[in-house]
Amino acid sequence: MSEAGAIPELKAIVGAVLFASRAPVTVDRLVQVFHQAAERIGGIAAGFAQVGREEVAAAIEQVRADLAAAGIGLRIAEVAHGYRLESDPACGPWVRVHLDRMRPQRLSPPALETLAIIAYRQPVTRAEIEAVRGVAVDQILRNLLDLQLIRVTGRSDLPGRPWLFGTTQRFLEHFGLNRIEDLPGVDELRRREAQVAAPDGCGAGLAEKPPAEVAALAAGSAAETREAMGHDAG
Amino acid sequence: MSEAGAIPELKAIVGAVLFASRAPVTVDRLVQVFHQAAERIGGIAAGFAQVGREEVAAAIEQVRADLAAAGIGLRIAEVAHGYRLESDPACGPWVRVHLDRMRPQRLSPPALETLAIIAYRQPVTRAEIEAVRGVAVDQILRNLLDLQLIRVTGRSDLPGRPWLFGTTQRFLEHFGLNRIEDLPGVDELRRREAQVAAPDGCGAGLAEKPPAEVAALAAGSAAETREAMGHDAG
Amino acid sequence: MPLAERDYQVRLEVFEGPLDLLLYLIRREELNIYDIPIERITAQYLDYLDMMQMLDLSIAGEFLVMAATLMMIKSRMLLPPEKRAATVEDEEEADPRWDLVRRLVEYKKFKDAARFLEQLERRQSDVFTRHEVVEPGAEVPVGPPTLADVSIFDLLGAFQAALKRIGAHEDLREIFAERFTVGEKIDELLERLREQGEVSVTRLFERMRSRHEIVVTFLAMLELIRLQQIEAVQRGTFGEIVIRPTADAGVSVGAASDE
Repeated sequence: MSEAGAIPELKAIVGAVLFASRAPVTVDRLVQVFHQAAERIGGIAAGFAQVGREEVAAAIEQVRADLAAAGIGLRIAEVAHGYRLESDPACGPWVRVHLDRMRPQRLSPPALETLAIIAYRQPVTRAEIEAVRGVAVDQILRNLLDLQLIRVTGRSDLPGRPWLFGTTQRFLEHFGLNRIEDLPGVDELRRREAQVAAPDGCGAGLAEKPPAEVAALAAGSAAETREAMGHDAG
Repeated sequence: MSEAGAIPELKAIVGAVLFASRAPVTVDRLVQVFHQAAERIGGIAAGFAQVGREEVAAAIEQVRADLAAAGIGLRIAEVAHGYRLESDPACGPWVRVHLDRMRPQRLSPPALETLAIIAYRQPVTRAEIEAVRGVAVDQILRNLLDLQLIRVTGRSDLPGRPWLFGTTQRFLEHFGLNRIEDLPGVDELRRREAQVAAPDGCGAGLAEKPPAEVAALAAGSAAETREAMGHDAG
Repeated sequence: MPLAERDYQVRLEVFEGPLDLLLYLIRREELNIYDIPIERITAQYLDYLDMMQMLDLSIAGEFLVMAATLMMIKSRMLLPPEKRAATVEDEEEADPRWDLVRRLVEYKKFKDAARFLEQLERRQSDVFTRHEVVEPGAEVPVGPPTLADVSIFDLLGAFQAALKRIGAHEDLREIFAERFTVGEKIDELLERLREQGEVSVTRLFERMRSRHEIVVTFLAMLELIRLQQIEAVQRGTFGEIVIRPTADAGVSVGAASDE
């Protein structure tokens, strides 16, 4: 590979930045990096002063294609409005053995439900969440805040000015979602007034009409992943 | 790339493990991972029960060659008797520009004061903080929550059950403190903050007697940046 | 019927609420959510409430509020429809169950949404990013103590079945002959799981000869779940529940988490 000092290709820079980055990186951010580097560093970096969104997007696609072709256990995923270099899930079991983390970290069902309510209804107050769940969610909210899956987004105008909660960037990363709109049935679940008009209207929930995504997940990778992890063997 | 559930190639597993690993990985460790996975997980992992040193070494060489051919800014390096996936040093300048943004921002004086009140009085309600500062702290609290320097630790028994705030692990890291008991006065916090914001600026107030923690922090973050960027940093 | 002697206080916080219990009962009895037989569901709901109180689980006040609501609906159902309609302005609101149905249906949608999140999470648990191991918060326990894939109500269902069986032929002499403590049962359970890997909950209770032993064993089981030493999993909806050691139970803390 190129020596230090040689002029790297656009594609190589994009790959290196994605690799070194803690969080998913957007196309805009990459464009900004090229411009800032040209400005601050000059020299070879000045050669990329004119790089635009299309070139960067094309470079990401190249890296994605190259990784797929190489089959070295890495891939580019679109997560949380950006791009992320991550390991192939098929290799997950071995990575887990290496990291000595046999049990995948997972949230409890009540935590997931609370998170679902926040994800669909955000910004939402604690009282609204409790109205839906029918039980106090103090402890769960605290845990979700600790895990940085939710955050306080502001305060409501309601009496007592209660805090409003919303999901975080890390929420998207944790679930491998690109945008909150990628959640199935967002429109339907978003607000209470919009639904539950009549008994027959209520029936059309997620259970009866699963979006293609849900069906695919349920049928395919989830079951296989579970098997691959030896979930039932342990 | 392969779906979860499909049997990945040896090469892919090696690549994924190198990618997810923080420290360099030895051939022996990789062999051990294959054997342990075969034993503990069984199923598809059992297919690699007989993998030996030669095969693993060959797989690493393949990953190395594939990465070199792809030119996507990544490479395999031999470090500390092991192998490490790292970014191409030629791409270092851009990686550095990108990571620059990740460096902690300096806090405003009102934010520092609010933080000091929380640090000393924790757990503390918003009303208590406002009583001390004599001014609304809504926006500041929100920012501090966003920066993960404070968190909601619970709820008070007072009327309206207001949230209680406390400092986080990141608070300690940010100020180079070992424990909350090591807290200095507000002025000292301010000096530490200056030190954090300008690591190579020979910390203004700390010049007299730099605490060991701050020195360690400065050294640590430099090392981390170097690691992320490959060899030519620093 | 509180437990006479408490050698060991089991504090399992129940994060599920009354709506979860109702949905569980509706699902188990294969009832139409829009036409709930209120008398039957109320009786079953109160049974579960009794069990939870007997086990001294820290149940929320909302459970009692819901019990009162159910009984109120039940009494209003006894009125002829014309009379009911007269008390409410809206014709649609004439069915006293309607408000409850609306809440249940809405909540069920979020439960389904949560299942989708769970699928995503499961898929993501095999995906690693480079900074995975150094992310702050990696040490944070994952949410509240979890019952893994089984709800507290599934476990209570198995417990209830065991109590019913013993109720028929409990040998009174046995009760006075044997005293068990939760601590002993915890050791016994762990020992058995070490030998057998996993144990069916039904089978576990089958060998027991007294109410006392079943209650104490159940408490031991809950405690081990809370401590994340064991987990309960269910084979299919309302399938057999088995308990097994968690994958990392007993693994020494502080072992190298990465090379």
